[in-house]
Amino acid sequence: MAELRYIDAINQAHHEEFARDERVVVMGEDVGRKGGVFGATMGLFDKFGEDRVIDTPLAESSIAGIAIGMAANGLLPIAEFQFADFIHPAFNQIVSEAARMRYRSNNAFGCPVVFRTPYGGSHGTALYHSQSIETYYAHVPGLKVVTPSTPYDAKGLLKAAIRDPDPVMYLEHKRMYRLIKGEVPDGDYVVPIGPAVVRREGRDLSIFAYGWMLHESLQAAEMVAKEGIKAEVVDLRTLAPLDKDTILKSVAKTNRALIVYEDNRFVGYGAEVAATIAEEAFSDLDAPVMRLAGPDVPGIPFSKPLEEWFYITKDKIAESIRKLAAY
Amino acid sequence: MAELRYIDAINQAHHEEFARDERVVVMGEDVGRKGGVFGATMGLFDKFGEDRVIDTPLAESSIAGIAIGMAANGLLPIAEFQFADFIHPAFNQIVSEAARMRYRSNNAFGCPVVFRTPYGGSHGTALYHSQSIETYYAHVPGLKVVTPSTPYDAKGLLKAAIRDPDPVMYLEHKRMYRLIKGEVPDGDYVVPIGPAVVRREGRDLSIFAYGWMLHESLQAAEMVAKEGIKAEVVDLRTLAPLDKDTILKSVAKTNRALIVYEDNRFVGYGAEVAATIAEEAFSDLDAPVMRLAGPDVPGIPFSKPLEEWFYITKDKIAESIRKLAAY
Amino acid sequence: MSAMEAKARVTPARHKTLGLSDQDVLDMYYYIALARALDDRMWVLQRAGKAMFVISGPGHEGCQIGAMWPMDKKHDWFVPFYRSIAACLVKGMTPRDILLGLFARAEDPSSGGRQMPGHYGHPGVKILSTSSPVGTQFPHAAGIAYASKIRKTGEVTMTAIGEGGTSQGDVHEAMNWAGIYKLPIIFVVENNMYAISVPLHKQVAGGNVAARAAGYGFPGVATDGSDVLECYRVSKEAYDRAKRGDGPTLLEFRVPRLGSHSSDDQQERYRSKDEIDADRRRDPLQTFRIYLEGVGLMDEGKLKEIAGRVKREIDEATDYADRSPLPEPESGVRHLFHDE
Amino acid sequence: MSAMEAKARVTPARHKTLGLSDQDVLDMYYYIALARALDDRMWVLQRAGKAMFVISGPGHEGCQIGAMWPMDKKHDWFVPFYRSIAACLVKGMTPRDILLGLFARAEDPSSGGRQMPGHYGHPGVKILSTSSPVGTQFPHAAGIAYASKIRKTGEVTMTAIGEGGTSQGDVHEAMNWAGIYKLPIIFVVENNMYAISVPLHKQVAGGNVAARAAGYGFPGVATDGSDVLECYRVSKEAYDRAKRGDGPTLLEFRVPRLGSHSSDDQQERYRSKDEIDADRRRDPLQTFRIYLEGVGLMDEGKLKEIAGRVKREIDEATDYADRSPLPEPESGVRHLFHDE
Ligand SMILES: Cc1ncc(C[n+]2csc(CCOP(=O)(O)OP(=O)(O)O)c2C)c(N)n1
Ligand SMILES: Cc1ncc(C[n+]2csc(CCOP(=O)(O)OP(=O)(O)O)c2C)c(N)n1
Ligand SMILES: [Mg+2]
Ligand SMILES: [Mg+2]
Repeated sequence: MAELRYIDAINQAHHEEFARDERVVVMGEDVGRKGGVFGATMGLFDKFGEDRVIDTPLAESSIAGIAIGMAANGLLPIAEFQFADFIHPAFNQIVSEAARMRYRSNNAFGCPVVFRTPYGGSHGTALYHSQSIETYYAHVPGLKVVTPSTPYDAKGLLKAAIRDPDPVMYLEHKRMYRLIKGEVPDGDYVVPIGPAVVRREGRDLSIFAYGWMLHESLQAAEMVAKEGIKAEVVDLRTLAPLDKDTILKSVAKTNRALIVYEDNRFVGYGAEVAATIAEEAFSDLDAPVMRLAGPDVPGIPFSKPLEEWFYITKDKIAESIRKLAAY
Repeated sequence: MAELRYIDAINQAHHEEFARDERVVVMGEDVGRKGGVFGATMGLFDKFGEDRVIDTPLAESSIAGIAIGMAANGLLPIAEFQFADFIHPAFNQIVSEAARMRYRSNNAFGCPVVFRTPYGGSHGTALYHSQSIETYYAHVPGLKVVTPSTPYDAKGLLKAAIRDPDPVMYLEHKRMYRLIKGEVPDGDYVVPIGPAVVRREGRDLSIFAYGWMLHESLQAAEMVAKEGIKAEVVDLRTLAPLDKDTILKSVAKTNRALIVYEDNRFVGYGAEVAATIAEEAFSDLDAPVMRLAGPDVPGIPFSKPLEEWFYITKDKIAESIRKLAAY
Repeated sequence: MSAMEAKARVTPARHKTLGLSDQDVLDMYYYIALARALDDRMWVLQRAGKAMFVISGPGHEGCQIGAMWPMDKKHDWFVPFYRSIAACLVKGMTPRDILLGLFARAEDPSSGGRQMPGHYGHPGVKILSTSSPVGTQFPHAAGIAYASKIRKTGEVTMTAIGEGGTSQGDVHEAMNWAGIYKLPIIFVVENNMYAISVPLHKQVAGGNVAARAAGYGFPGVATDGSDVLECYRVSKEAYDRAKRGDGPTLLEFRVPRLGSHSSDDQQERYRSKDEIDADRRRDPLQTFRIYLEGVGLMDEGKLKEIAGRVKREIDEATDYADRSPLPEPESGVRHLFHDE
Repeated sequence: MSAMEAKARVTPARHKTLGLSDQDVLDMYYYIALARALDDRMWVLQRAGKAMFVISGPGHEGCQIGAMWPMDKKHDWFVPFYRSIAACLVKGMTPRDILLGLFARAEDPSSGGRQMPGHYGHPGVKILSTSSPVGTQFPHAAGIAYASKIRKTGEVTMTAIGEGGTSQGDVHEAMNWAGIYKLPIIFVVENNMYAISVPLHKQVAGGNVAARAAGYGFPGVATDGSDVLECYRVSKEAYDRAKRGDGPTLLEFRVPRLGSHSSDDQQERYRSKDEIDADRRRDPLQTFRIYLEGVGLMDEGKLKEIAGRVKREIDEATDYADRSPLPEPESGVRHLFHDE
């Protein structure tokens, strides 16, 4: 057991899975000699060679499409997209091909590919290096979507994703890479795709969050605790399929729900969580389901004042908690 | 005033706008000599010439990308995608470029492009000629999304879209093309982007729908009317920006909401409508917000029994209405 | 190649020089005849209301059979497109498999009736499942070939597309990748001069798809697709090249389009009668028959015999597929993921 | 081109043969010096914590200035990429404009501080707004050129990208379109042998970007990007060709990469010292100075004078940008749509 940074946990999962199963390969821009622009694949090139650690041309659609072909022919590819903002050229390959291969072939062919990519805003990441893309992909039947929020989960969910016989989108909020540290067992373990987890118990209201928003939410919960508000904080972890049971159980206890996401609010992922609660926990609710999310502009602007205007911070979350608790 | 089919209303809007403003061009696969695979651009090639009625190569990303460039240099392009299922290669150009041009350039450049495409299931359209794509695009800030449900609106909204200084996604549910007929004024008129419309008054519950689902919902409302249930049916028409006022007003009256959409249910567009009602009309609600939507599989399968299994029909809607009314 | 040209190209030794036995060329003819008859049957069934939709490849059969002939039917991979009916037959699919798809039956090996007809796939003979979005198959094929290369399986991968499809970004990206890694792959472009109604000069800048290969550092060859033996010859070269580890080849076959794009299209609306007639004269079923007659391998009797055999097979397959059950409605939820 | 080669290529008449006056070449040198000094300044500001991020084009200036020189600064269009700093300066942006972007000020003409530095755009001088996703600019440029053609404006459009970016599907699709319509457009590829850390042989099959043009039926020319006059010559030819209505040209400039990819990268981690040093010897700032000295247009005094002028301009621009206000937080909601 060692305390690792989030990024190191991801790197470790790669190393262990590469050693465990020679079918595993990783491909993407700069994943080879450079070890990835964030270091996720550091050390793999020297250890496992360029056949398995593949610096690709700058062409995302083919990164996805070629991974699909590799998977059809016996490999277990991890396709890294350098920034989630640049996964869009691969949208067709992921939505029309990867996610449909099994269904359309009536189970004749599968598609065990992991699509990994750093998403979300950090300082100075601006319009095109900060996007949240989970909404687009969580909507795609045939695709699983995970968003680990701790180093422990980052390692365990990456292993689960690599071993999953179906395509998994693995989303890493880049702000966590170096800031979030935690205990990570050295050896092999898996965090199953699916279950959400209660990160903080409370009884006044439930916050549902994932990625960086989980950490802001935990801090906000801490802040309002001093004011006597006991917020429960649920880490969704897997966005698709959604763990409804954990959500509904929490709402049944607290009777109030706040969904926090950094992505643009309108038709954002949190709408599904809100709609699910509204539909299935109607009689449990003492207050309207509330969403706190990114403004509906095309991305996080670069200039500091604009960036701060955009961000969902612990302060803004605390503000929402107070409002919801007072309803 | 003439009774026109939905497809003819679209065709007429093209003809009138082409005559009105020589900056208008249309581009897409087979839009020229063939007049489009559904006939939306019929007659334009002969009348307005191949410079303005452009048969493009089979390459959707460039259809969108080149339209963006044309728009930057004084044209008003209508980019047709032959089927909505094939718009995905253009996802990056639409999301990262068209929808962001104005915001990212701080208003220096605009992007007056209309992205037109037939979506949704009809008989035998199968996995790849039947997709609903509105969820992906309604989530994109900077993009307007319209889904006209009547010939009148089809013409008026297409004109509004062409004249809009910003990018508009114009979605035509292909099942309406020949089946839905209605009165369409001969001359010029515009249906503004934005407002929803109540298509049928009722006081027991509100149905929110668009596209083909509007017509199934109207029929379902007719069915249950005989049983004494008075369903109000609201045609959303514009999906982004959403007309919250009309929605909330209706819920305030009926106290019950059913959202019907053909797209896959999970993280589908209807989730936003449900979440909005749950959040902003909480005290109006006498029953949980209810969603009826397509199953979460990658598309509508071809084989008849599977196709029928997928479809949201008036019968299924009537069933949901009864359940909601009885809550 | 017209009938007259076909006659001019009859030289007794031609197929032998290429290493093909008499039986080989007779078998090749059989497959062309089979594919064409199957194709005709599908249109008849569609017009009779027994099938909703047909998309097929009349005119493309010759090049497909020539291209597929060198491939190892069990070992090598094929990533088809919707016109690949003849190629899929040679690769190992049966008329039954194809008609089960046409009728959208539960037993359809391509998709269990989930996809439109023409979306071939068959795990048993290593034909990857086809989707509709044109161009996506090229990266898949490159990925399969990359896996073959690093897993050292010795497999060759062939993929096919129309000339219209080469406009897609995916096609460029896949060829670039294949060139970088010198993959054991053959890219087949069946150029029938139209993408639905869009003529070549509005789709392919320069008008010459094969010429694109040079830009990726591998050979590109343009061949008359109605000359079956020439199609075989260039394909065999490409195959050997791939086997030797010398990398990809791009094969452009210029083929006649003998029908409308699909059962939803009427080509008379955008093609002249003259042009359609000119295409008919390049029918590989005819040009190859002329060759076989010329070298004394085919006569009236033999033709009848093959036609009879083909008809029997297709009748049998039609009956079988027609009687085969449709999928259960509830099966619609299945196979979203592996364990369901 | 190294210093020695540069010396060898000094012939008194060279720029005159190309139709360039003495003043022209001196101005060209000024722009190279200006772009380089601006670039250096940005890195200094970044290291001093005054800027968050720098991406610039040291080594690329010579080809950019050669390429942009024939263009009409007011009338023609430019669709840049993040290394196009020198090209944007020639086209009409000022050091002030660029530093307002670096400091993300409200007055930044490219984006009002919304985008990262290096995302140029300027409606006043017809430079289209740049985004980050590599390759998307190629279709935009083709669309602009198509509009010019059918509106008969006589505009020429130039766009630029790195060699890595040519792997993108969009680049293929745009070149195909431009070839089909013989558009008045110049595609510039600045080949610095790396896409961040990925070397040419893992990005560009065949290793030769210019060779791709033949596949689209228009000329492609590879040029030593450190030979400014040669860059000008091929660009002038491309420009005249576009003006005449003869269609597109693909220009590949082989340039040194004198720095890391951006301020977030350390090239020493994947490039050898020898290679980096070899690139330094191909610096266009040096090779062009050698030319000017050789033809007697440049001496110590003149160099100092230019350096002084450049420094003054950049100091002034730095001061101005530094004092310029940041955007108001509430302005973040603005300009989502036209009327807001
Ligand atoms: C991405 C995508 N866009 C559009 C279509 C609709 N479509 C199907 S086939 C076709 C034309 C294909 O032409 P070509 O590649 O030349 O093949 P051909 O049909 O002529 O054999 C088009 C436009 C599609 N299936 N996929
Ligand atoms: C679509 C997309 N994918 C990835 C990136 C990240 N990225 C930015 S620049 C770059 C390398 C570009 O290399 P090249 O085109 O050769 O230009 P150079 O930087 O060498 O001038 C990459 C991978 C991006 N900006 N856009
Ligand atoms: Mg074709
Ligand atoms: Mg480069």
